Amino acid sequence: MNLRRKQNGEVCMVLSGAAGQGIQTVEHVFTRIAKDSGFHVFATKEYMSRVRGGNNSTSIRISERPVKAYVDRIDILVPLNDNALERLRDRITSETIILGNEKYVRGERNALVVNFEEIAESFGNKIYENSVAIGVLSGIIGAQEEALVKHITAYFSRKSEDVVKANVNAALKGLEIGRTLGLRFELIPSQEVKSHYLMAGYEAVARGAIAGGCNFISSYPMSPATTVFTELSRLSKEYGILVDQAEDEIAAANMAIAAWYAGARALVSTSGGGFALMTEAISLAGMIETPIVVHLGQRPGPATGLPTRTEQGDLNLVLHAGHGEFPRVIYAPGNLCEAYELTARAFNIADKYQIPVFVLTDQYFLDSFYNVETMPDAKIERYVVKTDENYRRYEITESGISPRGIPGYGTGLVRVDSDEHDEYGHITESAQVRKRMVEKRLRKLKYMLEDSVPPKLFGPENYEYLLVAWGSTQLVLKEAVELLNDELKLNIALLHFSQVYPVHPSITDFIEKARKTIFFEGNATGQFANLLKLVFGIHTDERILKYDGFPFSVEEAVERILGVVGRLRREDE
Amino acid sequence: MNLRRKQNGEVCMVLSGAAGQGIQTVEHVFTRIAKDSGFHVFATKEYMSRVRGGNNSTSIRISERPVKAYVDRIDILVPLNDNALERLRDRITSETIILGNEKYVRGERNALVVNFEEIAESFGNKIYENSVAIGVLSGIIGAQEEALVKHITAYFSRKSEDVVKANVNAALKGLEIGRTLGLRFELIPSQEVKSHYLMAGYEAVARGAIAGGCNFISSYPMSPATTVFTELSRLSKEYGILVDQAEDEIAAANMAIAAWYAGARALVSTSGGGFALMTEAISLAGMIETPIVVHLGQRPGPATGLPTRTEQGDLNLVLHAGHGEFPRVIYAPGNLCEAYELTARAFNIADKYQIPVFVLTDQYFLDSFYNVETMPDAKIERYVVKTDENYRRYEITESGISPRGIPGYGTGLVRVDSDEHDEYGHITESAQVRKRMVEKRLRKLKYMLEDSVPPKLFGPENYEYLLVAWGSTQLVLKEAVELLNDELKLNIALLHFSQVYPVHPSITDFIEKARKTIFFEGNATGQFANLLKLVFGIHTDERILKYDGFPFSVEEAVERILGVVGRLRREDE
Amino acid sequence: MFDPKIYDIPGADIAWCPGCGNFGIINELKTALAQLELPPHRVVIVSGIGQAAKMPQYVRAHMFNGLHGRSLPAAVAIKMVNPELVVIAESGDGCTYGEGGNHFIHTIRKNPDITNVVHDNQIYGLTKGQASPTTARGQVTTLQFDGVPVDPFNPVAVAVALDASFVARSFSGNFNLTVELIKMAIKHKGYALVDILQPCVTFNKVNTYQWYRENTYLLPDNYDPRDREWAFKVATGTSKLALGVIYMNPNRPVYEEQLAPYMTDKTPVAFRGLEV
Amino acid sequence: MFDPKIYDIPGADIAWCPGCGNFGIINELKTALAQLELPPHRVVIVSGIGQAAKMPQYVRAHMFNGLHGRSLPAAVAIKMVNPELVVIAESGDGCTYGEGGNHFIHTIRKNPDITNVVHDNQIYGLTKGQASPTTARGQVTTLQFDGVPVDPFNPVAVAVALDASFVARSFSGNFNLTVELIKMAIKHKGYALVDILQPCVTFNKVNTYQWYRENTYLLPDNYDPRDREWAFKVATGTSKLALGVIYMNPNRPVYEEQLAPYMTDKTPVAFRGLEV
Ligand SMILES: Cc1ncc(C[n+]2csc(CCOP(=O)(O)OP(=O)(O)O)c2C)c(N)n1
Ligand SMILES: Cc1ncc(C[n+]2csc(CCOP(=O)(O)OP(=O)(O)O)c2C)c(N)n1
Ligand code: SF4
Ligand code: SF4
Ligand SMILES: [Mg+2]
Ligand SMILES: [Mg+2]
Repeated sequence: MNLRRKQNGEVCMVLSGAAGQGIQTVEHVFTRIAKDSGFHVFATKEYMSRVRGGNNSTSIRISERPVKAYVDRIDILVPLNDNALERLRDRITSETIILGNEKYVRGERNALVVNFEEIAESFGNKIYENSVAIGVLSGIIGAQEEALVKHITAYFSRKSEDVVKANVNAALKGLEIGRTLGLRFELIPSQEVKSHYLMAGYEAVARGAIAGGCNFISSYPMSPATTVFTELSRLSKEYGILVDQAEDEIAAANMAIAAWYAGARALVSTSGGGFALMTEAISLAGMIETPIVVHLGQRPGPATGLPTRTEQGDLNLVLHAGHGEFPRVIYAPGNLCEAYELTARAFNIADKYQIPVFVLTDQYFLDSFYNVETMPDAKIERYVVKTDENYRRYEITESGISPRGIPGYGTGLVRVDSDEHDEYGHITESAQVRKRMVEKRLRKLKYMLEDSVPPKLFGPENYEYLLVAWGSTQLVLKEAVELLNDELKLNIALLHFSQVYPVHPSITDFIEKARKTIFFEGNATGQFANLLKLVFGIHTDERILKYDGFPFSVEEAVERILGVVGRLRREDE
Repeated sequence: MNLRRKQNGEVCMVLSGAAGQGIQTVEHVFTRIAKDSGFHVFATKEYMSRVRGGNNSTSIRISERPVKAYVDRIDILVPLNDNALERLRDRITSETIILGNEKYVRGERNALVVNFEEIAESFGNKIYENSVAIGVLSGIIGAQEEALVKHITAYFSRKSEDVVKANVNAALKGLEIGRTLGLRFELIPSQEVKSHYLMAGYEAVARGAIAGGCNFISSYPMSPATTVFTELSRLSKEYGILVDQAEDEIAAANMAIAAWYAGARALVSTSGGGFALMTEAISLAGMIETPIVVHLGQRPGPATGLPTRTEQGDLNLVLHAGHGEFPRVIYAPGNLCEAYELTARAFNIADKYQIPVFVLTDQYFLDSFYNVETMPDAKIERYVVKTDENYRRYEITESGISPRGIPGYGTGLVRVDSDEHDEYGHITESAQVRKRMVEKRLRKLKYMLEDSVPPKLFGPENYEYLLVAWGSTQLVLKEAVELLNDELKLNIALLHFSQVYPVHPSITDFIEKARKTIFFEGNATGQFANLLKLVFGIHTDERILKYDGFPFSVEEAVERILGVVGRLRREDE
Repeated sequence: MFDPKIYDIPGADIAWCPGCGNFGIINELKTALAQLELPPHRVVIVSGIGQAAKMPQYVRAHMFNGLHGRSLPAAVAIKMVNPELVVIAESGDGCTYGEGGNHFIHTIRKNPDITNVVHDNQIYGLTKGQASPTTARGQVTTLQFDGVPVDPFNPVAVAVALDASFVARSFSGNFNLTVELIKMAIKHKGYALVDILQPCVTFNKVNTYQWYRENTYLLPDNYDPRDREWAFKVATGTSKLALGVIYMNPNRPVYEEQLAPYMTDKTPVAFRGLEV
Repeated sequence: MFDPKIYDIPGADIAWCPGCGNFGIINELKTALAQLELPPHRVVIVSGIGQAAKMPQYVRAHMFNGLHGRSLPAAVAIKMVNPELVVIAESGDGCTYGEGGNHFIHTIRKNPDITNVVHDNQIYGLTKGQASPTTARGQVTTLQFDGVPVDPFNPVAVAVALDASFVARSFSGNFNLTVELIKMAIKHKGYALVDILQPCVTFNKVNTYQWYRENTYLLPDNYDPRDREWAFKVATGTSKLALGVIYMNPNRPVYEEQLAPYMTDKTPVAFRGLEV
């Protein structure tokens, strides 16, 4: 199975160049043209922690079938500067076409010169180059002229009419060239894709938050989580969202908790290092039983680590953040619908149980996008009660949940206290009260477990091998499993967890049915496997881990699964 | 076995009153008199989070044999105000003598009136009351006049000569009264105890730090960890220690790390909430491979919790503090010698492996004291190298340890970076370098494991039941086990861990030998048992947990062990 | 005027030392609230951790007793979510200027309509007597055995430097002045700092009632708190500490009023979507 | 004078945008070091995280590139442990005044003998253009779509309010002035702030080179930086930004010199017990 070979009905294009060179423009406009032309689109980018220079790239898959995962394969590579090819060498095969300005493609096997720059100049300015490139790529896949004109126009709408016109003309010229290159990558469009949206991970999280009633965000910028913050800020007027760029993460987290206390539904968006600073506040939420929703976009640590890259290394941190003992819930969506649904759910569950709820994503997830038909339904569930004069904020109940009032809604006083407290919220030094309060808080776990999201099985019901994964690896592994089953006649299924704590107990049944289970994670120690081992006592010896800062590609997943399965079979013999 | 009954050769005295009423004076002076009179002494206090008022108490055991653990039993209770008895009701038995001013003991069974106040007034001032009380207690146990005079004099040495004299005379009067009360608690002194020190947990940690070469402490006050900070500040001139009361815990932790970078051996002392704020810095230490030693004095959480009480609830926090993945070591001393030895060792191990090392204690441990003969030897092991021009701070080595230089020592440049870096400490974006560096950092774990402190077995080698415990519960359980084996002919041993991570692998052998193992912890979820279950896959179903803010007493330990053993035996039948 | 007793918590066990300046402040606060006729359910007292921070435990009103150092972010958020509430952030000098120093300077910039009452006893009370940011250089404490080796933080000067919209200083022993200043601060639209000098009779043996009486003065009648340079001079004067309204700038926009949800609709975000 | 090239890192891949004001500052810093003839192994550059904070990556000297916001505590500790080192804390406006604001105000109080160079581009560069504490009210950014709703932080005024021992402001485009001020700051005994206005050509389209040229002025010859009230006036002046030494108080004790280990023995704690 040579996965690096051109696949029918699909083309993988990669743009590579320095930060600030227009990769993002091409990515943005071209993917929209492709989608509006009726093609499925997936795109993901990797970039250095710098604003200009260095080397970044975007990988775009255009296909007749839904595509939602990153592949190493490059059918067409467009270098945008001198050293654009360097870091991509091991993704270039004998079939990869290197297309672009002569000076950048010169000397490459399969070089295909299209002088974007020259063509652009013929329309009056070198800077129309990007539009030419967009046109050429559109031509190659057989995109529609109408879509091209629409999106070029939209993108430059804030510029003068002349500039818009020049760009459109340059792009049309590119389109013509692309169509006549004879590369045979034209795809058959599908009508329904045209009405789809292109949605990125960060948008799904932000929109999910709004669907869950989010009306407050306090955060401090930190890659890769800033995009969620920005998106909610952008939508703040439309949806009535209070936005605060806090002086630091500590302020952000304390604000979010106090905002819930006062009656808002608040979110913070951060990454590992920023979250580390919030852990005392998480403990506060645990003690005062006030909800908070945290979106944590993971990147490789420790410390500053690789600020713009990806990892699944902060599960343990989130599991144990905050001193003392109190319950929490952690979601880790595997696709855009889940991100939307679970972020909305995070608000409802936080409100219901009065606990911290986490949405754990990562750079790969947030910065990738594909076309979706629609988002699932989500509704806002509010659990705030109207108080009366006898209101006790920490009334001891069987479920551990005390009805939560907010100041000014009803006649009661809402008194919360970070010290151990009695039912009225007043400081206590009593061992008995302490014990009852600890037990009350922990009692919620039982009900939280009943509310936990079961894992999803992808692949055959009667699998021989089972992959267990969580979070952003879902779609890559789903595609890998399909390939392995279809092409190599393996019998593998994927069990994916979008709620990683508390873990749905059905896992044991799934694992019992497997001949062997392989645990898949984007970190160096197998944090989720450890959690499963601890809670369910299951064997988690077979682990496929990755911690170099980059996401799994479909090809790498396939290779590594084959490696393990091959060894297991030999061992079985 | 009635443990609440008077035991031969031993007396348990409790002082109870409001904060600021002189309990601490009596405790301080009386225990010194007792020790200098040749008696073994153990004392521990519990106090409310307030400066004046409320109700606090100190429990003092004076004995002919070494005593090092807290017991509920009260032989003599001295109330110092009106409501001093309230919170102690369930520790008072039919044998407990209630001794003191008439107004406080009136109406109690076994009330014994000694009007401290009146006697004090006869020496000129009511405030000599405490000295009278000290005298009376000293008389009851048969303490020596010489020791009494010495310690009263020393305590008031900064006052005028008249005041000293009046206090001494008041105390002598008390002594005389105490001797003639006829309570029959006189103990037989032992010569060797006189040369012992009285040492509290916090002093053992502070002295251990100095023994380990600590010459820098930056901290922010937080109960119960402040005493270690204060002690090092007090000794700063004598031992050349740089002391900084930082503006917050974040500054404290970053300072300590930078101090190690510059060549110091630095400590921070904090509690759970303060430590939560330091977790980002812990991750920094992990990334730049710069040592840091953290003393964490645990108290009950979450949030502010019970600021002056005790718990073992922060193991998970310390285990997983900081985003990303990197190695660490956690000690949890069970007695004063271990506290001294392991705190010293913390500095050596931190230096050797260039990692964060934690000393985990708790309020009970820090605020308890007993007499010790001497502290074990400890030596400073420094691993700093002299650099040359070709120095590479992050040289990749087989052990994962790169020789650590400091600025100005040698001709090399010491360049550390919180981003992922190459061997020179320079920012990298390379997947290969990233992978190698992650592996280098984690490689140290193997050697750290070889350096880990094995657990200690207390009790019979051929035990039927095994208790597993860590940290401050050691001495209570040791005494409980002795009682159960001696008096009830059980066959129980205690396996105590003073290093809780990485855990010494010998545990599995110990557990295999036991008919049943019971895990003992001062928290609500069994954090150490979970760790053992995760790492060694052992069964940890039998757990004795306590989370009401108070330490285990010997009696409570005995009762709860009996409860579990009884049930296990019935189940076995 | 209401009866200040309506703010009492029946049976509250007050943890302060006899003679502590905090007793003055709690009476002053309750009197100010009573004179402003603010019903308890309109008032939220937000505090950090410390002796001062126990205040809301003893005042019948809404209470958010959060983390050490974090009273201000919590107060700002509560005001954003429900601008109809009277929000008072109340805590100690250590809590507000030490652990919480970053929030102090940035809250001044934001200028939310909250009142910040700081019990400035120039010491860490609850943790037993270490130096606070406002402890004098050289003062011997339970931690600084050879005296504090740093210069004190000057909250009033910093507030003036940051153009805080209302800056006052009082002394807990001056009942009428303190009541008046707290009332002015609550009525003021925008962030209002009231730094109240408060004797800690247990741990600060330097800054006693007498010391404060001898080392403070009332600002003269002709003093103009809108004159920023004059205010700076007063704030940094080295002889005695000025009491009264030291600075005010009523022209600064109020933070929460500028935020998107309140552009067209004044309903507190707290109540949107609830049946009211 | 040394050759500034001795501070070059051969082959360093500089991550700043072409035209960025940081290029000016790195040259100014190297020139200042060269003129002071400080050999690389005597200098430690401590930074946080941000574009400015990448500085030590490109300067041959000791480097402590720590966490965002934490350059100052690290610098103070290094100076305490080894007072023989020249310690420069260098970072951005967001890092120093935002995330690190609490350290900023308290480091001024401590007054360690370190130099604090702040690249003040009035924006968060590395995270792509959000408001920093010094961004102007109303400025539209990549996060503040309707303009920044808070007033800017005034680091110079705060430093003056806290009696900082040396406070200067420069503009990265003014080579000679910046070199001179960095040199003075390094030579100054005590904490020395040099706030350097630095154009961010990518994200701050308001505060451009030209804007800074038009909106700054050099302090006049008769200006006396020891006059604190004058300094406050200059620091809070609303017309243009003053460049030069705005304030100094050379009388403040230096932090590390007062600490116990240095009372009788000046050997750096770093070297005690090592074979030197
Ligand atoms: C994060 C954190 N650090 C430290 C503490 C311990 N602590 C509680 S109160 C306090 C100081 C209180 O001083 P101040 O704010 O001046 O209040 P006061 O007691 O003097 O009224 C400290 C350090 C804490 N609770 N949380
Ligand atoms: C704790 C933490 N929060 C947030 C970040 C993300 N971050 C990195 S640099 C930066 C802002 C940088 O702005 P500034 O300090 O002004 O430096 P500049 O890039 O403008 O030079 C932020 C928010 C981080 N690295 N760590
Ligand atoms: S310690 Fe000081 S501040 Fe605290 S209650 Fe006592 S006197 Fe007041
Ligand atoms: S983003 Fe701004 S500050 Fe950063 S390098 Fe570019 S121009 Fe300079
Ligand atoms: Mg105080
Ligand atoms: Mg900046």
